[in-house]
Amino acid sequence: MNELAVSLPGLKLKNPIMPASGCFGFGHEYSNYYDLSELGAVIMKAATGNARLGNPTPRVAETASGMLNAIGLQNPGVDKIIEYEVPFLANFDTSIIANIAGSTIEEYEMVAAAFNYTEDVHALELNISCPNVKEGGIQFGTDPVMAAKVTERVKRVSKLPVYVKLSPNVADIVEMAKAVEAAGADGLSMINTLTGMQIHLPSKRPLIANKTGGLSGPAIKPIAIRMIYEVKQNVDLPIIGMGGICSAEDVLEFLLAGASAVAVGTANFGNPLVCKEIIDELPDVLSRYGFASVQEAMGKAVFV
Amino acid sequence: MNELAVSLPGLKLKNPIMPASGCFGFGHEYSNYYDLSELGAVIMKAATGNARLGNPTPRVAETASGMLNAIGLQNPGVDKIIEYEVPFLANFDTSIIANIAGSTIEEYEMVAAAFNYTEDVHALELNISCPNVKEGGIQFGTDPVMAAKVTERVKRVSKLPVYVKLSPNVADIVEMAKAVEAAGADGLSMINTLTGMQIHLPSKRPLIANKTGGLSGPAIKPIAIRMIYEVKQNVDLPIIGMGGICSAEDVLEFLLAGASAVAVGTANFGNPLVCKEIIDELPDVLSRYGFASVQEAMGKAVFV
Amino acid sequence: MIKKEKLQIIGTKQIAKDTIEMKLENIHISETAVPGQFLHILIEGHTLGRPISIADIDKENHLVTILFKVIGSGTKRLAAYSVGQQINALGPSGNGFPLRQEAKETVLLIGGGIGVPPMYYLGKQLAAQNVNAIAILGFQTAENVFYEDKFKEIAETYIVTDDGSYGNKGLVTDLLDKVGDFDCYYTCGPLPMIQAVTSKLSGKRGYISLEERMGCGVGACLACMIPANNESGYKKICSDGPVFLAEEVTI
Amino acid sequence: MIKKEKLQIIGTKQIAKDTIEMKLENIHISETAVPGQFLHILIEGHTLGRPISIADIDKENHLVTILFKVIGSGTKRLAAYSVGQQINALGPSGNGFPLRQEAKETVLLIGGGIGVPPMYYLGKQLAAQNVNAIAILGFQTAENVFYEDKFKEIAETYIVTDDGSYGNKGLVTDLLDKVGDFDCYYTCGPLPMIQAVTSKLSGKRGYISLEERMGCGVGACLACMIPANNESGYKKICSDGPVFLAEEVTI
Ligand SMILES: Cc1cc2nc3c(=O)[nH]c(=O)nc-3n(C[C@H](O)[C@H](O)[C@H](O)COP(=O)(O)OP(=O)(O)OC[C@H]3O[C@@H](n4cnc5c(N)ncnc54)[C@H](O)[C@@H]3O)c2cc1C
Ligand SMILES: Cc1cc2nc3c(=O)[nH]c(=O)nc-3n(C[C@H](O)[C@H](O)[C@H](O)COP(=O)(O)OP(=O)(O)OC[C@H]3O[C@@H](n4cnc5c(N)ncnc54)[C@H](O)[C@@H]3O)c2cc1C
Ligand SMILES: Cc1cc2nc3c(=O)[nH]c(=O)nc-3n(C[C@H](O)[C@H](O)[C@H](O)COP(=O)(O)O)c2cc1C
Ligand SMILES: Cc1cc2nc3c(=O)[nH]c(=O)nc-3n(C[C@H](O)[C@H](O)[C@H](O)COP(=O)(O)O)c2cc1C
Ligand code: FES
Ligand code: FES
Repeated sequence: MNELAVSLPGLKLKNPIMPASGCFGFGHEYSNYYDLSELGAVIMKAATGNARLGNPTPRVAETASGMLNAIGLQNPGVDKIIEYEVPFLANFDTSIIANIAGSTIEEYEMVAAAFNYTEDVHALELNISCPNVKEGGIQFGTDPVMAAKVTERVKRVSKLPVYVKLSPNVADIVEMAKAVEAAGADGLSMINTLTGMQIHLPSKRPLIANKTGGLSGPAIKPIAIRMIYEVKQNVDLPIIGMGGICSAEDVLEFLLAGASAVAVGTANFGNPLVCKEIIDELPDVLSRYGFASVQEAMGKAVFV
Repeated sequence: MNELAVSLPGLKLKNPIMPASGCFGFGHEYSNYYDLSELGAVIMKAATGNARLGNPTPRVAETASGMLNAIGLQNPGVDKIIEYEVPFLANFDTSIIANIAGSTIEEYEMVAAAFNYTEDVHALELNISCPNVKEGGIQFGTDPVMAAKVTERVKRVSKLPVYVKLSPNVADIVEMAKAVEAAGADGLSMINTLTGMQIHLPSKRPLIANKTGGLSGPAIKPIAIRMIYEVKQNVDLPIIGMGGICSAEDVLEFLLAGASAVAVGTANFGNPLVCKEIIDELPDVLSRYGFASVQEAMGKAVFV
Repeated sequence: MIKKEKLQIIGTKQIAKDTIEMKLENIHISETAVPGQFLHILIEGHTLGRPISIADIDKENHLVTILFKVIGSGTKRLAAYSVGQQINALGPSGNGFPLRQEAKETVLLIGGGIGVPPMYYLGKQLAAQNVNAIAILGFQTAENVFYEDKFKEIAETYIVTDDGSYGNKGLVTDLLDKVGDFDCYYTCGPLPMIQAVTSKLSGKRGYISLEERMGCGVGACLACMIPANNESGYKKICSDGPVFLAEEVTI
Repeated sequence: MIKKEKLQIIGTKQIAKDTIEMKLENIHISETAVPGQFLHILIEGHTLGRPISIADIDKENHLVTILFKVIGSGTKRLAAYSVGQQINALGPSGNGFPLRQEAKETVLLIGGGIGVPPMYYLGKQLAAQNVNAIAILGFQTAENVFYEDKFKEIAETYIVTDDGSYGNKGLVTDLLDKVGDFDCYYTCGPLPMIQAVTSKLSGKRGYISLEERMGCGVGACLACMIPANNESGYKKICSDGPVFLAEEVTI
């Protein structure tokens, strides 16, 4: 077996590296830089029931070792994604994960169900960091009861394995993970962004037009590692880890903490070749620290 | 009036700059670099009922634009602090804020009450990021009911104004702020550190001996600004802002977001003169952005 | 095609207040870039790239010129690089100005502040096609003015400063009806200027170059949207632009 | 007294595998530093200072020499600085080795790896006091060895490598009872080495220099504690140390 290969529910990956949702579009642009068949998988930009135009601009701001974004789930809607985007990605020898979002449980169900009718999507990533319109804007991702509910309902309609993407904006990440595990999640994906704000001094306004945005990049890596560690000690689900990954060393740190695969987000912006470079360097880094394979490194941090 | 002066409950500050608790000891070391009378105030290292030895080493780790620390409340105990440390700081023309901590409400009460017997301490900063031993380790700082309880009990025994220092490791910071406001807090201090972890690849162990540590520094500034903004829209208490401040521009960003004064922590380590330099530069930065005084800049961000 | 390239710094000099001219050597960019395209410069220690227009190309010597104003931490760092060092950038990025003018037609180039640089390479190319060019260049004050002489070689050039400390006093729009007839205009500069120009010249064929804060710089992250009159309702400034026909986007 | 200082880089060269010797010019540090003290080097883009021992001082020319091994991002960045640039550091930091030896006494200097540098300045000072010095210097392998000739000028010098690729094969402790009598020892190196040395030499007067991850580097943050036999139960490596009497701390 390939030393980089990993198996997760529904996913046989040639390596554990995938671009994170929202940081890679649907792959067109980055396919100019390298062959997407090199990737373990691609996680697509969030899909919602109908097309969404997203937030006003500016939508991004740079922060110390990180960035804020408030794209606002702009996407052409699930039907167009299935019609135009999935077929493009299906040209490559890589797995496809659909990130799904919605403002109501019904919208999540509808989007999830739509992906039942394509053979080319291998798993769903359930983005629960969206405010629930019906419940007055409370986030699915910060309330364990609501998180469990949307997970269960999506599981019921989908034939694909469901990775629930956890929000780090909570006091107790283990409680959230346990709730979605009990609700039938096949895996976890963590972490999404932390809510942040930057004020532009000349205009005295939040730089991001939406006021707040999601903080990502190396700045949040220690929080991601801590949360994956905590969850891994308490929950049995496989974890797709993310948050600030820039290098093969970072990947190993996530594997040691308990991730089974990883996603690379913000780092693509500073280096469009980053995923490919990480894949190329990973074997060396594994062996430098005494591991023969990705499989062997998983969860191998010593916590006692 | 001095353009930098600010008034807060119990505190008449010549400027809004103070070193953050735990990042300045009791001032001895930094008094070699500049006259501590330049500072608006000094927030002392946490005081507990008895002397504590703190955590095993390593206690700090560097992260991207930040650091982790798990000092573990090492301090000589409240009585020694009052006997030896407060008199040293009282030599300077600056206000003194005592940071108080404990594992039980009774310990908090005891420490708070002890500061009633010195004239030289002007306010308490109530550090609620400590696990409550009696309630099985739940943090005072992540449960609004417990936060309110410790605030109320400390308020009852103390004759000093109490600034409650909020933990950012919560889903809803406004709920926490409202809880301690209702319990009688005179002000807020925010934010404390976010819990993080770093794994040391050669040893495969968490670099910090305590496993997790508190993340501070520029990496967390966007989270601090967002939380101060959210709290300021909903709660009337004055806020001492902190989290990643390195420059006079950063100070202005905190003032605009809603802070009335600020504390500088991690930045002291990269530059022991940072507090003094910020104080020197603040008048220029205020006027560059059109403000005649600190007072005028407070809460002036435009959020509509 | 856009690529990740290393560019060698051949020269760097301050040409106006806070304004740096940097000459970079790179084969791919110099051979393929067209006026209006930009470099997405990846600066060490910075999460996001910095978009900077291509101000001139010397194909023969494989030189790319950029002009930038030091306004924040990225441009400050960039200004501190010295000759011999290399910078990383994605480029050539975006779509440039259409150059299909008839010879003998007259075009108007309107540049404001740090929107002036792409107008220079554009003007040079148009001049090479024997197009007749008029340039109106606006700056805040005398100390910000740059490239006047270079523009004079390729176009009938008018300088405007906000405070009248150099050239005409006022805004670039004050001159629009004083420079004579033209068939088409090209403009780049601060948004309020572009808005004023397009509304004053509505009906004329015009190309505008827009700015927005960027994430990826390649069209993947959807940071740099501008509402547009197409089916999806938007265009991406980084990859559909930065140059647009004045009517196709809503500014 | 510890101050925040700028030091000008006068020379930098690789002297062994991943090991850089850097010569810095600074009046305050060169005039006041004693052996065993360190610089807390503040490197751009890094939150925390990097403690690096002072390996030599040339008072006349105001030169401070440091030797460091490139192991992570900070030392990598430091190695990339070039002659003419300045670095910021706090220093001289900590308390050095006591030099109150009688002339004609014999001292043993035991250095391991990147713990060797402070032994050099110490040995030079002791030699100047006519103290008789023996040095045992341990390295991983031949390619890591440095400063052998310089030590030979000031002390009877034994080199040990883990793999025997240079000098004696083994650990510095293997030589402790083979170098003859001495009155006192000084040691700096990896913790396991210091533990082995102090336990083998328990009873002898000895000074050890310790390492720990540091926050402030000045004694304020309590990051760098070592359990000690004093009233408070601990000492700070950055400000009470890094040099301690072997018995006063618990390692
Ligand atoms: C297509 C295009 C072409 C440009 N061409 C030039 C040019 O030729 N010369 C020149 O001086 N400037 C040009 N700009 C503006 C230039 O990108 C910004 O001045 C620069 O990014 C500021 O970076 P900074 O780190 O100094 O500022 P900061 O404010 O510290 O930057 C923080 C973040 O905001 C972004 N940002 C700040 N200002 C702008 C802006 N006006 N437009 C887009 N992003 C911004 C930065 O890229 C960075 O991500 C161009 C912008 C665009 C979009
Ligand atoms: C008093 C003292 C004197 C020293 N003298 C020398 C010397 O003369 N030459 C030399 O090469 N090294 C010396 N060291 C070790 C040196 O400080 C580290 O190798 C260096 O800090 C590594 O930095 P980095 O950024 O390359 O590594 P990274 O691992 O990236 O550093 C991350 C963080 O860990 C800290 N750190 C990592 N290793 C150590 C360590 N061994 N000790 C303390 N902190 C560490 C860094 O300072 C930084 O804060 C000394 C350490 C101490 C405490
Ligand atoms: C510009 C941008 C857009 C994003 N869009 C999405 C999205 O549509 N759905 C989602 O679940 N996460 C989204 N994310 C979060 C990332 O997938 C990832 O969880 C997060 O950025 C942390 O990883 P990183 O630090 O490597 O970027 C987005 C992040 C960025 C920076
Ligand atoms: C080494 C260290 C020790 C700290 N000790 C304390 C403490 O004793 N009590 C407390 O309330 N906060 C403590 N803090 C938190 C800081 O006071 C501050 O809230 C936090 O670091 C954010 O500010 P900064 O980013 O400017 O450091 C400590 C922080 C650091 C880095
Ligand atoms: S910057 Fe990412 S789409 Fe334009
Ligand atoms: S490093 Fe701060 S006390 Fe030693």
